[in-house]
Amino acid sequence: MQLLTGGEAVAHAMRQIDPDVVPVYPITPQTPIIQVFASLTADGRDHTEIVNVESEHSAMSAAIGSALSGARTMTATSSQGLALMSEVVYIAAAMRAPIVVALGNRALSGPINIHCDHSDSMLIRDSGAIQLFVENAQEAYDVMLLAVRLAEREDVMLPVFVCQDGFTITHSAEPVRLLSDAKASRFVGDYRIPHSLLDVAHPTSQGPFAMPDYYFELRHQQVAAMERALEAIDELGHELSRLTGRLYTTVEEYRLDGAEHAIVCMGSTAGTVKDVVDDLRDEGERIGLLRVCSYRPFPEQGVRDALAAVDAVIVLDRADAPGARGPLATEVAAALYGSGIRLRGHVYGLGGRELHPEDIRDVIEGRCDRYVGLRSESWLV
Amino acid sequence: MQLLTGGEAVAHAMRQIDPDVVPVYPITPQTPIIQVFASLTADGRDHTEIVNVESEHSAMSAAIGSALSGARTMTATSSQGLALMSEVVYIAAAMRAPIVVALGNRALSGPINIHCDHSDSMLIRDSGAIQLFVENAQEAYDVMLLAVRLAEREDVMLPVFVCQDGFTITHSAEPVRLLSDAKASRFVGDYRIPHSLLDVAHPTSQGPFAMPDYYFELRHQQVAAMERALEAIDELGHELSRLTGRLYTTVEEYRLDGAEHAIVCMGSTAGTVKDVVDDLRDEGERIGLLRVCSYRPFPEQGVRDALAAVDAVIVLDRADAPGARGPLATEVAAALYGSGIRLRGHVYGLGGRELHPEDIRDVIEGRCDRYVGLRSESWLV
Amino acid sequence: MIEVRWHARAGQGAKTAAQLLAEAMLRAGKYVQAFPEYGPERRGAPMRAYTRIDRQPIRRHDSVTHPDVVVVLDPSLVHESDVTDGMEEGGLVLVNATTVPPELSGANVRCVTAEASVNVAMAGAIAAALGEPSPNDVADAAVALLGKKADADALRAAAEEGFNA
Amino acid sequence: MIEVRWHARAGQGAKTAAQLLAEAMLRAGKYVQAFPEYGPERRGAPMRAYTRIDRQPIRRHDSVTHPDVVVVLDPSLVHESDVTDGMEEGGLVLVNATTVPPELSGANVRCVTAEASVNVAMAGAIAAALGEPSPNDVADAAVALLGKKADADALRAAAEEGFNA
Amino acid sequence: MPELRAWQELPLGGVVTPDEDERPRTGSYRTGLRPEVDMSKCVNCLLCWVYCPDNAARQEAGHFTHIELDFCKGCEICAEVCPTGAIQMVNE
Amino acid sequence: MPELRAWQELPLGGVVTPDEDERPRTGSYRTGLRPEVDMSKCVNCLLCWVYCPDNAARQEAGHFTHIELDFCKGCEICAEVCPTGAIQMVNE
Amino acid sequence: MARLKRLAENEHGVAPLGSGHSLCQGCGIPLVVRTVLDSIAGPKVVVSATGCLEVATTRFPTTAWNVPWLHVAFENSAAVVAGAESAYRALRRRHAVEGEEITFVAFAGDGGTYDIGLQALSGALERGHRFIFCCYDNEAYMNTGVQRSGATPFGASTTTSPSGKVGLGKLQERKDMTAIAVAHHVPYVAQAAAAHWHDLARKAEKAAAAQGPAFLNVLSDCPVGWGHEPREFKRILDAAVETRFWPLYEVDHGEYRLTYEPTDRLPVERWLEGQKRFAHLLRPENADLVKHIQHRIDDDWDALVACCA
Amino acid sequence: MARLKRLAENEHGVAPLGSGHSLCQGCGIPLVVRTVLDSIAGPKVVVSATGCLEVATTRFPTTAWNVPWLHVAFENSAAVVAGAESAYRALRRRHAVEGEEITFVAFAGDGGTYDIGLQALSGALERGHRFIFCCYDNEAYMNTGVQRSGATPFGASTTTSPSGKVGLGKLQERKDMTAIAVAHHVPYVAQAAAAHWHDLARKAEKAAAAQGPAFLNVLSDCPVGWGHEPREFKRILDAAVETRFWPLYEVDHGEYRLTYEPTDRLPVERWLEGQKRFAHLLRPENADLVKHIQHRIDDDWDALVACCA
Ligand SMILES: Cc1ncc(C[n+]2csc(CCOP(=O)(O)OP(=O)(O)O)c2C)c(N)n1
Ligand SMILES: Cc1ncc(C[n+]2csc(CCOP(=O)(O)OP(=O)(O)O)c2C)c(N)n1
Ligand code: SF4
Ligand code: SF4
Ligand code: SF4
Ligand code: SF4
Ligand code: SF4
Ligand code: SF4
Ligand SMILES: [Mg+2]
Ligand SMILES: [Mg+2]
Repeated sequence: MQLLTGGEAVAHAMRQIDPDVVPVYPITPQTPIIQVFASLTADGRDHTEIVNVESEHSAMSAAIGSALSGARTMTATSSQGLALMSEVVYIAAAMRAPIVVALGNRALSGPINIHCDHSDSMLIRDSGAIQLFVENAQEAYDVMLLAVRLAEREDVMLPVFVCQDGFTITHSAEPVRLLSDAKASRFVGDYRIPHSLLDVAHPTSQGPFAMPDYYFELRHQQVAAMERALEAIDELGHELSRLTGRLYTTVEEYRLDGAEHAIVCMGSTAGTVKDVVDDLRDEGERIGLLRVCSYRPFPEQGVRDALAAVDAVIVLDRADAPGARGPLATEVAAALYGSGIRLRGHVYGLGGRELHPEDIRDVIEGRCDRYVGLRSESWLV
Repeated sequence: MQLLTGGEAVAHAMRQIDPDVVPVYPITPQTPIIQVFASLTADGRDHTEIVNVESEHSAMSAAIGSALSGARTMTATSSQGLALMSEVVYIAAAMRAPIVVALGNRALSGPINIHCDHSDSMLIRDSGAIQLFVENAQEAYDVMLLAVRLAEREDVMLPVFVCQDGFTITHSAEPVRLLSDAKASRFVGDYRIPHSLLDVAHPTSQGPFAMPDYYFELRHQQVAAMERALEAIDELGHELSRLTGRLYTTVEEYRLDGAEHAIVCMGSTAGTVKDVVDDLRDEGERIGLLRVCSYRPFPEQGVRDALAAVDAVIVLDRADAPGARGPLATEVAAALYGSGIRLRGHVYGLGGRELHPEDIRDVIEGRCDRYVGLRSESWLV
Repeated sequence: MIEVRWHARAGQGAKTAAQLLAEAMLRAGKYVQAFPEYGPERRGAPMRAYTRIDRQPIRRHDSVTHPDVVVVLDPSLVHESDVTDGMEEGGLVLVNATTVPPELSGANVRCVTAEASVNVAMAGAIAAALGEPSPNDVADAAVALLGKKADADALRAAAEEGFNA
Repeated sequence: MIEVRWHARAGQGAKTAAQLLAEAMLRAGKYVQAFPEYGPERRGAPMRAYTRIDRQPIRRHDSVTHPDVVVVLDPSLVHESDVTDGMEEGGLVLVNATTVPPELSGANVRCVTAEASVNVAMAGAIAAALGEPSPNDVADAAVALLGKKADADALRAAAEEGFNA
Repeated sequence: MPELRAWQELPLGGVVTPDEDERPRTGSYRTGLRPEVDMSKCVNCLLCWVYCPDNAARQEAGHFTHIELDFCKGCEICAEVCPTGAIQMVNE
Repeated sequence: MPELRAWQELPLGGVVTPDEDERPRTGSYRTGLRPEVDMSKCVNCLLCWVYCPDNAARQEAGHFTHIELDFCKGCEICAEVCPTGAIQMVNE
Repeated sequence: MARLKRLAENEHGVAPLGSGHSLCQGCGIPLVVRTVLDSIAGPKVVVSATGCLEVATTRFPTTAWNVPWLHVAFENSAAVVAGAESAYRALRRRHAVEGEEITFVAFAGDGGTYDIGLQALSGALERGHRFIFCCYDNEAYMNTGVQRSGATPFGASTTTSPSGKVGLGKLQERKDMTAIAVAHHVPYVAQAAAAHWHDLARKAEKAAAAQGPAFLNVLSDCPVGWGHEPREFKRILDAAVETRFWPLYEVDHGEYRLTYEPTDRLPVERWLEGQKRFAHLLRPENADLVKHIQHRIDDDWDALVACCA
Repeated sequence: MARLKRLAENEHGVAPLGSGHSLCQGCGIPLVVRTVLDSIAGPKVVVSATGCLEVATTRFPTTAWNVPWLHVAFENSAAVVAGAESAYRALRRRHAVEGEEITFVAFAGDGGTYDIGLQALSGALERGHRFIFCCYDNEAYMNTGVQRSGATPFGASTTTSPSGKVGLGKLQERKDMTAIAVAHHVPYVAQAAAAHWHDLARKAEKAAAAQGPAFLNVLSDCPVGWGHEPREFKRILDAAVETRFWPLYEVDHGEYRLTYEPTDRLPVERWLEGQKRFAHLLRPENADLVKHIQHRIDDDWDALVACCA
């Protein structure tokens, strides 16, 4: 075991994956990832072409050009960077470019803030890109490897974002166990795409104009690919677990057996919630946790099955939609619609606002309104 | 009554509003709006500074600089343009810049397509900007006037997007009744903001850096403003109706009295649905329509109240989220959670795919899966 | 409701013709709707436009699939596409030509020819065929719509021409 | 679980010190977590870092609010902020100084001083105060973490210094 | 107008491969005039070929062969640039 | 550390107005050295004023007045640029 | 005509951009595409920015292209081609691709080059990718209906800079994109015109041979946006060059060279006349505007000649 | 020191950027801000791009600014200031604002100018807004931890162009932003250095007087990113100028002028030494790299002198 931050762990995963091209633009808190990776390259530890582009819009654009040219391509970003590239993220998904992106989740401006929430991930939730959230540095490493396989499966072929909480994971040093370089690269295997742009002997036109007669059908390919990704994630998770002994699946059920209450959340908060769940279980409360690991595709059935037996669900959203409810709570509501389960949604941790075990207890015991940790009430429930 | 396209109608509204500054970048199908407006300016019909910027990111950025400097500011865009400016739309909302945006809804790439769906609006649904959808050219005109008042109310102070379906409204010529210039400008009144950047005698610092100690609270101002906007829209709708005889409110209930079934949709499709509802009513079916006019803020209570008495609801989404359900269906599900009402969501019209009355009948009579008008089944429900 | 579908080539002014007819009908006290079909095609490419006319406000926002009237501004189009597609028996087809193209003679629709130099005249022709609106309304509509670009008298003359074509 | 809070000025290496202690504890067979608090502040600004040490894996991801140990790398900080904030009675405060600052003498906490030139030494000092990990683990950790930047023997010496401070 | 295909039958990501038969016959864009070539006057300068926006003026191995009317839009450019007047625009 | 305010009490859009009392006292950034001025040597060249990154070297009506230690970060630049050696860095 | 034969040869029987696209009758763009691509002997990969060229050549499920072609969006063609070129370098290094050296060419309109595409282009030039960026400059956003761009010349009427009762067309000078590219100190930069294919072909050859980024700024007419009959296009582009409005020159590793010297100084009116977008300028009351344009042309020409000396 | 008195006067008792910011000890940026803003007599409105200057001067609820100040994002400062300036013109025309003419000044780092901010800047220059765009060029993305930018000089080690076992620092030449601005043919463009406040002040005055866009490219040191003690900063910036690495010049309505001529040609080593980011270049095995840098400097200098002649 090594002491590594989430950022460092991901950089090591990238070194082992040894992508052909990494077009990237710096932004806090993603910077440690690209800096550590760059230093490894500077020491001749990999063969990657790092392209230091002039903006994130160009980072994703170059990534598309590269991935469709038959080169394994990765990038990393956060917050404003993701917002600036959002236009092209949709296009990457539609063109089926299997780009893996390390995302250090950070609050979107304004006001400008460098700390964690999930608003940046939410911005691209309709993009057709896969989004896998992780709980800690170890999982950040594991899921990077999984993401490469997932993105490149010919029945999926979509960009995959590995989402780790900015600072809380990217900058926290934790014990991490890495696979051997050999094992890791054997697991990820080689990059292959059906039509390489560089195949001059078999020229293709990529990115055509689609009129109403074909747009709907072309878009629908992604819907089908997302459906398949749902199983693919669990398959790959099990395959990887045989090497790591650690299992990653679309949802994680924690002590839901016989639970009356369940908390639903994503990312590093799940760790804190687990501690609270253990304490409450010790106190005799019948409570559990459902961690949504794959946010896109959203494991609707998985959520429904996991929560089938509980009476009440509390969803913790680390993003907000002014004029509407939290995105995760809304989707869980749609998933549980008609189930008769009581449902409550709370928004917490925007812009890096801390969530301590005491706060989680307050939420569970109904001592706060929709906004947890906000100074003075919002009067909204 | 004049024969005007939605785009022309909006351009006339802009001429009457006579904004100080209009930073804008062309994109189909928004172009007729800015071209007609530019020609009116070229003929000396208004006093506006039109700033022909070099990208939409700059259009919204310049609009923020202008609005915060005490100038009434408007712009217009569509699709990729909105995607490119999305980063700054969030910031405009957070800085409380009351910019009015005429949006010609168009499908997002890829593949590239110039026709209507609502994916562009959905991209910014968490941005804190208000989004008002209209059904036809007349309403596009009316709501532009309303939007100016709404954006600039000191208890709201948010950007307002007036969303009209690309081509279907922007390019369809329909009879439109305009208010007299005098009446229109009296209705919109003068522009006033609390702290003008140009007030050199009372210097302010705008757009500061917010750490976890304040970000949550600053963001929450928008949540509160959105809550107030909900009432403000109905108030202003009624005030305007006294001049126009036409009423615009956050939701429109059409023949829901005694309805067992209700369709929920937004935009120009509502007109086609109304015809179908009338036919079915004539055939004895007890069916009605709920049109969501204000998508942001989402009229959760309004939706709940309007549908309280129906047994089953069918939501028509003109946008899709691969790996999840349609955004509107998801939010209606959250709104009706626990009501016991049966709910079904369908996605239609992506990239300008037509929706004819027959298709709507098929949906109502359960003859299609989740994707209406898609060639061959998606096998998804 | 009367639904009209216009077949033409981009650049021949079908969009204007469709609006012109609508404008004239509006002046005749009808509710109307007029819109073209858009694509990346350029000048010379086949395109369609639509006009709807009704006694009540028009709410539907889909394209016309079952036209009562079809206007073909460029006769060469009948080779490329089935201009009568979706038409009821006995529907009216107005072709901008001197003789009915063979492709149409077979179809069981009412086929009228009218050779019109400009779209204004074509609008006049179809007004004549439909029995409304009046030549005056068409002329006024033409002036209102195109007055900026063309001289009024010429427009009125063209409208006349259409009625007599 | 032992929770440590580090008070320092940006640039004094509190982040490294926090990681160093964690690294050493990891070598001593403990589960650990180490992270700093980030802001736009620059070199010289007050900042904090944290180290968690436990026998089981550490899952919580919030900052330390009730530290068992507080380390003050820059004594001047005691004037600016309540470094003992949130501490239990009898908690351990380690100050990088020769004498206990008056601000702390009052507080009912165990206050130890250790003048350490570098953060490595400070980690040694607190290891000494906690009774674990061994000087060797601290030295190894220092070499592992800083070996690239500084000479190994110097690091080992510094670790020693801390234990004897 | 070829049959519209279902979503399952479409190439991944909408990739298109060149296909001579599928090319839209844009010759229909012509509005009255079409070029006619008097081969006897042709000196093989290839100017019509290089200037033709629609790749309708064809060459093989450096020799002008013909004008592909299926794709000629009748822009008159070839007639304009032909040095020998071998190309004339005539009514369809 | 001033009291943290509730969301209702914050200015619209987070607008900030300059406030002398609220300025963070960044003098605490100093790490050992602080400038000391011998006014008798000062020739009022204002070089320290213009070069000081922290606006700690102050002037009034074109005359150097003093160094505001509450904000001086001890960068030594003033001492470096002072032509007469009027400014010396000394241990705190 | 030797060069034309060479161009024909380089096609190896298939035109890079074939028939069946929906560009307007007489559009100037295909001439630019053919001349540039046919000047390159080896295999080529093409990237296009959104614009007339892109929307009109690949309507799914058809394509007019016979060479590998990629379109992603409007503003990012330089970034996309940089990504493809980087992939090529990485794969070559690993011997994952072999064969004849591929030339990467990006085509974008003036909007996708001077305005919304400038930043990606500038970044790619700074990083030194090996590619040719060819701007077909038709002096406005044509695909969306003739709106003004940074390349629109002073006084031109467009739908967003219309001439009217008070409007006089665009009131700003056109951005000097060629000079901006030169300021990036890349190996090769050239200004050319579509109708002058012989000059353009030479420049394309040099661009392809450059060991680094090359930029071609090619004036390409648009009968629709400029307002003239297609058959007029040669006369008009000749006028652009002969009046010195659009000098043909190149900057090869920093060395300026006029590649064509107009014989006699034609007045700018020769260029303005016969284009609807300039019609209002030729009205007597706007004579001073024309004078202004002529002055600007003369000054720029003298400055350019100075650089070439 | 007459000019310094004038600068002091123009403050009217309040420094535009006051005390209490969290910029590093000895940061070079405030000197640029003070010199530029104090050179303007009338009222001024400031726009900042995201970067060290912005994040470190306005941590809610505090601010170090005493003049109106606006920040929106990283890449758009030129667009934001253009919007504010347009609003000002519109409101003036309607007499909705009166009083002394306001000068609009945007400050951005090299990242916010050369790279991600270039497009908005280029557009604003083309449209001719009346404002000063001042780039404080510290040759890297400092706020995010010293990553390479288009302004990072050849050979400099940054966290994304690190020197290492095989890495030699940045392998591309720095983008010549001043030349790019000149290519926009705006009224006034100048290159200056923070430590040369006298020269900078003169240029800022001229920029403020220009009837249109003005661009100032000011070399501003970063002790942290360059790796030196703050007190060294004057020596280092002097070396930048004396070695001709960073010539001080202006282009006033197209007229080039060297505003300072270094007396003797110091070798580039004088500039490289004492900065950690260049340390690896001074190792014997990298002597040829230093030679390359010297050559480049000499060539650029000669080219510049030619323009000034
Ligand atoms: C981000 C974005 N903004 C706007 C558009 C709309 N748009 C597509 S092409 C185009 C104009 C292109 O102009 P130019 O680059 O000169 O090429 P041309 O049309 O003249 O061939 C515009 C504005 C877009 N596709 N994407
Ligand atoms: C769209 C976007 N991408 C990236 C960032 C992260 N970021 C903020 S400041 C900065 C570097 C600024 O560099 P420069 O402009 O040179 O200013 P300096 O930090 O040197 O003062 C970066 C990369 C951002 N805020 N927004
Ligand atoms: S008329 Fe035009 S399209 Fe037809 S062959 Fe001649 S040049 Fe080509
Ligand atoms: S231009 Fe005329 S002469 Fe030349 S090849 Fe064509 S037809 Fe023959
Ligand atoms: S630099 Fe020295 S001499 Fe000049 S004003 Fe400051 S203290 Fe006085
Ligand atoms: S030491 Fe630095 S901060 Fe302090 S007064 Fe001198 S220059 Fe200013
Ligand atoms: S609009 Fe102009 S540029 Fe576009 S295709 Fe038509 S002629 Fe060519
Ligand atoms: S990092 Fe450099 S530029 Fe940024 S504040 Fe510190 S010294 Fe100044
Ligand atoms: Mg163009
Ligand atoms: Mg910088």
